[in-house]
Amino acid sequence: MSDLQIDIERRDGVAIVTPRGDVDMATSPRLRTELKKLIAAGTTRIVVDLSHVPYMDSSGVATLVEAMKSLRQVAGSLALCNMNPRVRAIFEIARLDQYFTICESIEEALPGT
Amino acid sequence: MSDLQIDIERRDGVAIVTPRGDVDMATSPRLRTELKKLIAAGTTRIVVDLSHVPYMDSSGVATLVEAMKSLRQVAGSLALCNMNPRVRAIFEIARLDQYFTICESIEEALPGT
Amino acid sequence: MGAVRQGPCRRRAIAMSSEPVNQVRIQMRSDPRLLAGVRELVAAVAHRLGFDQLTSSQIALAVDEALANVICHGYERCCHKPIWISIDELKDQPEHAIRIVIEDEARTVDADCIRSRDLDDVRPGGLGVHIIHEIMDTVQYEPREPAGMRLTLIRVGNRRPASAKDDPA
Amino acid sequence: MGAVRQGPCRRRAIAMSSEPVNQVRIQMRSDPRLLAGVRELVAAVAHRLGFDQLTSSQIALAVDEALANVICHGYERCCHKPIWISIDELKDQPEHAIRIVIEDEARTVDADCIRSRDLDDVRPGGLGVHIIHEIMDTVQYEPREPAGMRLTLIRVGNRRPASAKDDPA
Ligand SMILES: Nc1ncnc2c1ncn2[C@@H]1O[C@H](COP(=O)(O)OP(=O)(O)O)[C@@H](O)[C@H]1O
Ligand SMILES: Nc1ncnc2c1ncn2[C@@H]1O[C@H](COP(=O)(O)OP(=O)(O)O)[C@@H](O)[C@H]1O
Repeated sequence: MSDLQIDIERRDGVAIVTPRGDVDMATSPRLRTELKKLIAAGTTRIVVDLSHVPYMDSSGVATLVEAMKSLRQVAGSLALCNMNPRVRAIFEIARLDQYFTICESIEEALPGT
Repeated sequence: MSDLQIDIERRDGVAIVTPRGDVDMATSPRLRTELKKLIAAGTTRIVVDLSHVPYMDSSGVATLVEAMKSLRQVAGSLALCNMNPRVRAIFEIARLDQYFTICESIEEALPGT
Repeated sequence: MGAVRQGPCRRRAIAMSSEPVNQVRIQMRSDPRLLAGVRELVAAVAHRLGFDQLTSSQIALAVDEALANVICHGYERCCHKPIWISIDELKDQPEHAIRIVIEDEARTVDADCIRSRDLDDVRPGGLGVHIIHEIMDTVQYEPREPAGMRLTLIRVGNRRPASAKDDPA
Repeated sequence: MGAVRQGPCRRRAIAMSSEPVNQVRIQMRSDPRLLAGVRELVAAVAHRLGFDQLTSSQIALAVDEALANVICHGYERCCHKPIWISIDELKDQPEHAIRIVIEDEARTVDADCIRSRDLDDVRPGGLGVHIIHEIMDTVQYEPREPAGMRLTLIRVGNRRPASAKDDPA
């Protein structure tokens, strides 16, 4: 479906961002706005929980690359967790599975973030 | 997706039938064949677990009505459980929610079956 | 696709009362295995037009039932015949509104022959037309030029008026 | 839809080497909110042709990327322009095979201008064409009569040959 809900929760100074829905050309601008707002407000550690994202295309990947680049400039970090195999495949195809910190769960993402 | 897998398990003399996939015009003949085989083999108590059926149309409903009718003739029973709201809606629209025994879970379906 | 302008009066009345904004047109073969894809598309488009998830999937169910009837009764289960579906948004309605037109080249039947049966007599089959009428606000069958049938389905808003109209309870 | 027979030689070679069995044709507006519906349909049809779930969703991803590029680069994000998609099964292939043709009326660009960038330079964007090439066995852009572009995508079988061709590692 084409709408995207985005929940944001803070835990130990880390922002956990949970998009719900497909992240594609129609919806990735919403995710981009939320991530930019967080980073502009000084957040340096972000975990994106993808457990409720059944589908992502390259515009979603581009959004995450952009956020990662901004965070690296301020010595921050971005981790991705709970990817389904379809979503993981696009990171592998784009050869970005090494560039991102990809974790199995939020818990695994938190300490190293 | 258009293929349908059907698992059958026996518990305390009851056959638990678990279709996996959409039950529509393309796939309901498979469910019909499995139910007819069970009934022909003398099974009188059947629980259909719909937790893995995201979608059902009237051909699926017709298949279940047919099985129910056969079972009533031999004083048997058929219960449906774990319907999602989309599937439940079609039983309500068809005014068959009273005709069938509809349970929340397999456990609830088993004793009264 | 000029066929839209050739319909008889009843249908034209609908088309003109509410100018459609064209979204998607599909041409498919009368193959039951294509139904899953088409209803996913219908549900996604309905949702994008503003219908909630449950209503969107019900609209997809109505379309699925109508397509199943074309395949089953119109084309007698022959898998290679054409079916056309067009999905439009009706703009000048009080709420979000979708119009779906399904056309075939099967035999032309009298619209009065396409009707729901008595539901109190519980038996397999004979539910499709009832389901379509319960879900959609407008259900209109008519002959199509040069052959076949055209079915126009309209749904306005998420909430359906209580369906007690033919239910004495 | 007669356009299929009007294509230049390269495309005709493909069409003739493998006679297509037509499945579904779609005409959609260049509206990003329609992409979800179209890719659900593509995935369901691919799955029905024999592709496994993951491969079917990857084929849908390739189509989604190609449509996003038509909307973004071809029509410069204008939402009301037409896009045509046809999905066919290619029958005389060693394994199940799908052909998807995407046509637009946008500006005609040199096919050589549509290419992937160096992935080592990690930056947002510029991944769509790479993804399409990784997933599909044939990716062919060409001018379309009377206007726009035609993209032909073919995928044969579930397994893709190891994509190490441009990867020295
Ligand atoms: N597209 C159609 N073309 C011809 N006849 C139809 C069509 N759709 C429905 N009918 C007629 O209406 C009747 C009721 O249809 P329906 O309620 O869907 O039940 P079923 O398909 O199980 O018979 C059918 O038996 C058929 O005679
Ligand atoms: N349908 C199209 N029409 C015109 N140009 C295109 C089309 N598809 C791709 N291109 C060109 O190819 C380039 C690479 O596309 P892509 O890899 O999808 O990355 P991005 O869309 O993020 O730029 C685009 O920047 C554009 O110049």
